Amino acid sequence: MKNINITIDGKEYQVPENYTILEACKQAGIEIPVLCYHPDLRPEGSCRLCVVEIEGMRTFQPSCAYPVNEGMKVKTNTKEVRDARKMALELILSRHPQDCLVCERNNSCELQKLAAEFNMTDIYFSNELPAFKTEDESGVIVREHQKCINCGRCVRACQEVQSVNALEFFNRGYEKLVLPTGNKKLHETTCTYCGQCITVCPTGALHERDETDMVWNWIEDPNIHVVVQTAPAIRVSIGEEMGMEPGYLSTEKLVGSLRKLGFDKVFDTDFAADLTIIEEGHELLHRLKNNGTLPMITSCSPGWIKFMETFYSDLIPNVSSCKSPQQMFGALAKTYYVEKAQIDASKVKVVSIMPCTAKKYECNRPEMKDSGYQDVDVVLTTRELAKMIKIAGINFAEIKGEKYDAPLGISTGAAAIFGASGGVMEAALRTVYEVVTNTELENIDLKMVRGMEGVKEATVAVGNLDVKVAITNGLSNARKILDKIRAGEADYHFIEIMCCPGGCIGGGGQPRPTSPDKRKARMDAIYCEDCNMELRKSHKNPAIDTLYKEFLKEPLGEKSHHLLHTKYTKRDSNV
Amino acid sequence: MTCCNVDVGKILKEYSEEKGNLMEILHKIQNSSKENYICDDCMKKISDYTKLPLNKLYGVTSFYTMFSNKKRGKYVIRMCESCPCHVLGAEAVINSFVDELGIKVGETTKDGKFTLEHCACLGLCAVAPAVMINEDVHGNLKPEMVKDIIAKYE
Amino acid sequence: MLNININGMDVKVEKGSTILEAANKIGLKIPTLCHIPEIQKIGACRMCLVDIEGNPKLQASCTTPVVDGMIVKTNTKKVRDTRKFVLELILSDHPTACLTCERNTRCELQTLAAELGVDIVPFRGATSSRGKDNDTLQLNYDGSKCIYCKRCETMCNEVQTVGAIFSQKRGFDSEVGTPFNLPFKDSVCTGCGQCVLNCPVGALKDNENIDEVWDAIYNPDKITVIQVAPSVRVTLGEEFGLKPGSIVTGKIFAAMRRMGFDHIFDTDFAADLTIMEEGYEFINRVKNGGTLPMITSCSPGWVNFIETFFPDLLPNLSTCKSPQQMQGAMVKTYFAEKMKLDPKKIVSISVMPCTAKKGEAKRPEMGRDGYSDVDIAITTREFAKMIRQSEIDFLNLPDEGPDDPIGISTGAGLIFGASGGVMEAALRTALEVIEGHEIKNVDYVGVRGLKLDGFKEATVSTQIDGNPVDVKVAVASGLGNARKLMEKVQAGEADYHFIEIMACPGGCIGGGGQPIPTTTEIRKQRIEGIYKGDKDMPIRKSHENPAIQVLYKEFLGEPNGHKAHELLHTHYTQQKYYENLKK
Amino acid sequence: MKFYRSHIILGMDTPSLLAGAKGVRDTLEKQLKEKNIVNEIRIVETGSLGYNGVSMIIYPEGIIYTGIKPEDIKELVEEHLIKGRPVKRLMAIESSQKDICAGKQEKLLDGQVRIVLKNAGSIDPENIIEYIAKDGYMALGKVLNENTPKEVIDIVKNSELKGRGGAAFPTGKKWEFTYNTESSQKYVICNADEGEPGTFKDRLIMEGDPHAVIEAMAICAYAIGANKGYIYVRGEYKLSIDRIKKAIKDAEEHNFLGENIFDSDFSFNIEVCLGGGAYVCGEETALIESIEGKRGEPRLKPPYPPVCGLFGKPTIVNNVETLANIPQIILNGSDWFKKLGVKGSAGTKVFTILGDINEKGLIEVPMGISLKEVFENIAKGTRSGKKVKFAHIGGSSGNIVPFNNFDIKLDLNTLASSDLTHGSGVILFVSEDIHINDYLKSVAKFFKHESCGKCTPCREGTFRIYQFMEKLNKKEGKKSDISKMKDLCKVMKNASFCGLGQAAVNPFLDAMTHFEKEMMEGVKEGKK
Repeated sequence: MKNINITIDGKEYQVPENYTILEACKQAGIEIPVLCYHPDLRPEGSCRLCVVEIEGMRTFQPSCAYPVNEGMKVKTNTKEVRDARKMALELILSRHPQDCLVCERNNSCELQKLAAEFNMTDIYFSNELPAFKTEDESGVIVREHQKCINCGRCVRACQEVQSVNALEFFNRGYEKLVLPTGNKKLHETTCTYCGQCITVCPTGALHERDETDMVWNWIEDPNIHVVVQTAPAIRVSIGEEMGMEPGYLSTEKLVGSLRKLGFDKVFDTDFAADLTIIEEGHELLHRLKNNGTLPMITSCSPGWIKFMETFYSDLIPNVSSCKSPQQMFGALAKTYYVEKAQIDASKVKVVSIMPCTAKKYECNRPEMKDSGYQDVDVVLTTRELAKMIKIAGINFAEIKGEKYDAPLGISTGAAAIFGASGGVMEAALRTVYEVVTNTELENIDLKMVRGMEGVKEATVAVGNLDVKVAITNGLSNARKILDKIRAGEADYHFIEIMCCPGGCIGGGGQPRPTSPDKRKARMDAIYCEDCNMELRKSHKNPAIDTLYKEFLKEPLGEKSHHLLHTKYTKRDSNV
Repeated sequence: MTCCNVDVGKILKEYSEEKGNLMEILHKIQNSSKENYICDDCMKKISDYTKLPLNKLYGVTSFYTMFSNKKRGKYVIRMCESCPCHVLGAEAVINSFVDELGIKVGETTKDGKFTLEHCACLGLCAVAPAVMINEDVHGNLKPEMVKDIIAKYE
Repeated sequence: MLNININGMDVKVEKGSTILEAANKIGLKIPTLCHIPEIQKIGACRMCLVDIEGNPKLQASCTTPVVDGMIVKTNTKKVRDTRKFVLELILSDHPTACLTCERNTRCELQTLAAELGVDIVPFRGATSSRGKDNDTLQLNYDGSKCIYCKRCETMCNEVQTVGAIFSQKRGFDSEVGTPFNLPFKDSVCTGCGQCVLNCPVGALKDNENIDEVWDAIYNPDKITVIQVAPSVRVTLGEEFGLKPGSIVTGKIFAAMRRMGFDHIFDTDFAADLTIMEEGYEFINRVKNGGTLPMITSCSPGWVNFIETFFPDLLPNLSTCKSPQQMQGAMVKTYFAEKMKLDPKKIVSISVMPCTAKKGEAKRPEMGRDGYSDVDIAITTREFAKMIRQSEIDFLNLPDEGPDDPIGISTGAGLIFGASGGVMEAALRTALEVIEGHEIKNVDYVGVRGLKLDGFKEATVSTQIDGNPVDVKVAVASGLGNARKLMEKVQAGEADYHFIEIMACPGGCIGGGGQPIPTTTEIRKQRIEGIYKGDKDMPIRKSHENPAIQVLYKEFLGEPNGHKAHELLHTHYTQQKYYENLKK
Repeated sequence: MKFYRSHIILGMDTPSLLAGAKGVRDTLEKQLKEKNIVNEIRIVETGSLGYNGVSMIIYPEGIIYTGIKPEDIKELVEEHLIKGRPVKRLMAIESSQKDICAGKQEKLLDGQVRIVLKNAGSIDPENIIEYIAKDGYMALGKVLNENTPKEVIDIVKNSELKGRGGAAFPTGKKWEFTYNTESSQKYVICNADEGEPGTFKDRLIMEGDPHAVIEAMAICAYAIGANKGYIYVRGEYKLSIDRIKKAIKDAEEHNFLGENIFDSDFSFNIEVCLGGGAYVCGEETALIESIEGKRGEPRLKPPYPPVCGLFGKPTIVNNVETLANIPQIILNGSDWFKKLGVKGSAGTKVFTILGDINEKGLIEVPMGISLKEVFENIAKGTRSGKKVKFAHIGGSSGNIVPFNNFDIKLDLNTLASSDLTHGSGVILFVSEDIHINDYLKSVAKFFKHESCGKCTPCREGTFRIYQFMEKLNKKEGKKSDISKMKDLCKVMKNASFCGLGQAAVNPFLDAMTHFEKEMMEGVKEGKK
């Protein structure tokens, strides 16, 4: 990349020619304020908080979108520029509720932070609030529309990153607002509950439904046995909520905190992830041997499942019938575990800590009751768990590490990597290879399926067969592969699809704000966790062995089918 | 493919799937509707035909003032209130329409005949103040003329 | 040692500890509002309630001492619900306009509301009608934001013994205020700002001058000259997430340059100048039988205090202006002359750890020919705000230096920021001047350190004109300690030669304009930072500062000379408080 | 070809139709039939003649009649057409009678020079043959046979023609950008989304001379290498849409559009695209979004449309009036064009003059005429007889010029040096009886209604300005409101996303300069 010369506030800098002014300023140590800009999204330049003066231009330009060019002279801190930014913020604040202290985003709100940075001490304009009723009918995503500031990040995330098209701007001028399609409620649209809109929302306008109160009550109730499971991606992200560096691996602190909160048993979704590999791996082998529908597509990501049911229901036969690890865990907790621990299943509540908002939807799907009860009772996001830890006054940074309970807490490195895009694929290949060839896989790190790219392809030799695989993350990337399948242009055997950018580490329930750098750090931590594990292949997990011996008998067996597999429903894409 | 008495399928077929036709399709379908609007079912059909996601379609119809997703009267009275009309007494004319029809701007009469709307300049400034009733234009208006104009519409 | 059990964990703590201290020891955070570690334990706000087995009522952990065998639970539903309920009650009488509050994102109440997950305020209705006072030089007060934690009251009365504010009225109408509801400026308030430093919310705040500074920067007809006080360089980093005591001198100058100040200087230079003037004044008094003990005059809160409460001791006070004012005077005379600038066009700005400096700059005697030495004094917190407003990525700034010629300084100037520093710097110079030869050891450890209760004393042996003399010195910080020391002087029980007094506990590093929170622990870390900085300086004695030498040669002539007296010395007047009332 | 003794040019534009032009035409036809002179007299229906009421010109005398009612027709036919005696009482302007009778039409419209409106009002816009008879499509034939695209661009560049939509960007330069961009597909768009309150010049051009626009688009397409054009017309302009569509059909039939035009390699097609009622779509990128079937919100620039426009391809967007100049420039040469007007502002400018004046309508004058001349010589003073207070030039987003500044010359340089713009060419004269606050409220309401809502300053700012004006109108304002409004206006001008927000504040800034005292009347006593 060629460098060009640019003058910022009278000082000269050399920056790559493909930089925006914002990036150039960042390099020069000037943190220009942004609101509608988000590193994951196409710049829009509409909030005008990042405007700068460019010599020779009549009006100010948005630095987030304006490319640098040779000899450009930029001023970021003139009176006019500062006045313009402050006025823009004042105008936004004048249409924003003044109830920070009771807002979900209090102390994590970008608008609040900007108001402090701008030293906003007075809002001249009258406070004009539209009368909106908070919408939480979906049971997953809550829209507090009066807090929306029209930055449009959610719209871009929904349309461009996820291609779900459940949100759009309506009306125009000062009446402009973001609404779900056709002014319906979110659950009446194509929304997949992926929560990407939440992760990019700068204010409290979009957030998940807070279900911590219910969990506190269960914990308090001596008659209820509360079991908690934590998804693979939580341990690499929860630290961010507690003020640690992104990618801080906090598995043991997490377990310690959960015990302090008062959960009766602290288990690990990783256990169920290993189980998923056994079931899904055998399903793939079965399809390969018996001319089943190929390519087979993974089914761990509930946002992806709803997306598929809505837009690609013709591909239902391609999707693995395996439940997601969370649901496998729930079904086993209320059957296998209660049997072993001799507890009344009706008194057990299963709480999941998930990086995901769609999991809240998944656990409430009517078919997820194979244990005779609702398999998973409630799902909390990473952020909700962080809230609980803060309320409990637990000093996360200093808490002593602890280990998961047995047996549903024993897992392998193959399960740990479920949290990153490509992880399910890698875990499955580790097992399938050894089951098929009966020889040990020497190089266990299948690096060709790792990484942040939206679409990855690889061919892996398993015995005589060259297994062709594809991995996508982010639903608009999934579309690319799915359209290829529809057109008959794809000859993959196995496809992993994750709903969120980067996989679960970029999930809709993860700490905010998120960015590609943060997701990268979380992903690195995931593979570090894998490396540190003694066992790194699902079929070597002794607890899984015992499970099959004591309870399930065999992969894809009758009991497995009853408890661990599911079916899908076609949904209307034009609701 | 009829919907609210509009043969949507027929109208859609007049247009190639080529991009750039949406605005005219919307005009055509709305104009064919007796209630001067595009219903939700029509929206879905347009979405299917144009391959434009429904959310974006609603975004479009809510952006342009000429389109409506809510039922309107048989006649939509669009009253200009821009400066050239304003300085020559548009406000009195608008009030006269409001009084005569007994509805507020933005509302439809109970018999479903008239809808009153404000609008920006109609380009009829030479005969200001002016209104448009569906596709007819009326200019050089005075408040006392309103009654007769309304009477012309069945 | 006592054994107690908190949330199922056994803890050993010393006798006399509170439950709060015991819980902190095992990494449990219990929310507090009215608590000031080591200073105020009144159990008034009820945020820190805990469940003690066998006790039907929840107890305030900040006041309840540990009893052997006690079993405590800090995280039951009852505890959580009660705390949340209490917080909701506090919030019900607190304005909701966070976004335009001075303390937005740095407010303890806001943080608590977030951490406790408050989502509704069930009680809305009457709000108390407390007043406002925006009419002061130094502090502003907005009673509507007061949550009646009384931290300011304790600081003003018990720590500083100023007694400007106290609880008034009762019940729902309770408020903390001045007697007769006087404005601060008519009360005995010294402007020390310790109340601001301890306010958890935005009720007490600086009288902000940020906009005046921006206006000066943007006005093409004005020349802006800025100086930064010694202690700011070890505290400013805290506003940007660094550990207390981190030295950010170079980044401060870099930030100033990016913000658009025309000339960037260092108050440390003037601190060296102060030592020259004060040192010679001291030698004169000792040699010529002047009033002793001589008392330092750098701290404007202290000057206000002595003018108010000990007017009879004013002859003991050094006539030297504070470094801020000396710097201002040099900027508008020496520097203006050198650069051929019109002093009336210069806007002299200072970044101070201190709220009282705002008042000092506005004293009528601090200037000449219709202009002031210093036009605007802003606090460390205000300066941090300005950096944030400028969107400067402070932590990644390169290190830069101040401008010539009045930016060069020594370690002696730097240690002015900590209690005992002026004394040590003065000794470094005075003793060498007296003895006429270099003294190798420059570390006078005896006057260093944080002493919250009482004062530090030291004796240094030297020879004056061949006669051995034991120079007795005392150092006090915090006005309560100063009062004790002054009472001793008044009673004739003190035979000190030289006394250093700083208005704020720990000296300027604990000043009223410093980052919030400022606790004992944080003060200690800042002091460490100061002495580390001193140690790393190439020159550590004021009289060796080459710029000072040039200054005397080119401009001032000699220490305590005619020009110096005119520009660098001042006089004091008794302040009669509550005078307006008598009318 | 049939020979007619007389031609009656009858204005049939929208206002004329409103005034009863249809009835006049029907009566006229009846009368002609009755008098049995149908074969001698030809009625030509045309666009606006630039007068109020039903108007007609009878050739060869060139006498203009206005305010005609059906009951006048009998007299007209008998007196003028049969006896050859003009009916004085119906003639357009009495003072100019002599000139009219002498047949010097140009003199009638004082100081006017018609390029853009050359044919408007003198040909039947629905008959392509008449356009051809007036040298129509000659320019297109000329460039296709004689000039390379680069030469065409040079001609336009040398003419110094600047965009007439408001921004006044040199047209030739714009074309060159697109010409220089490599692409297999390029577009020409005619911006006929005329939304500026008070402006209807584009409508009259389209209604009166649609082929001129089509011909110009074809020339532009040839020059830049495009093969597809769009005319984006306001949805409200029913007659324009019909006429343009008819004209396109006729042009296709005559092979002025379609494949291998004039037997050359050049092919070009035009489609009409309808607006939906959004002023912001006059902004070129918003217009492009709208054609693409999206919300009409402006796009980020760069990239600019000449490089990346409609469907991501290089695109030229030109205003109707700009385009209508092109064929004449090609035929008469750039020097001829440059000589009209003054230095830096070549050619003529179409103004719509409106408000409390005697002569409303459309005028085309060379650049450089003064506002005073327009007011006194063309508009002929106020109709109400009251003193004129100010002129609002350039539409709602234009500038307010108080009466004592009427000496200002209406050319791009002078205006620009006074920080003014003639925008879309409206001049609205407002008399003393309108209170400035009342007027500004109406302006504010317009922008509040038309802001697209994309960027903060415009979305929220237009709303707040309206709020301020509403308060001032109710005399409930505060003194500080006006200074806050001034700050707000400056920020909107500096930091808005597109021209709408940047220009919307012009009238308010001007009013605060020239009429601050009057605005202060809206301040409630005692309010700071």
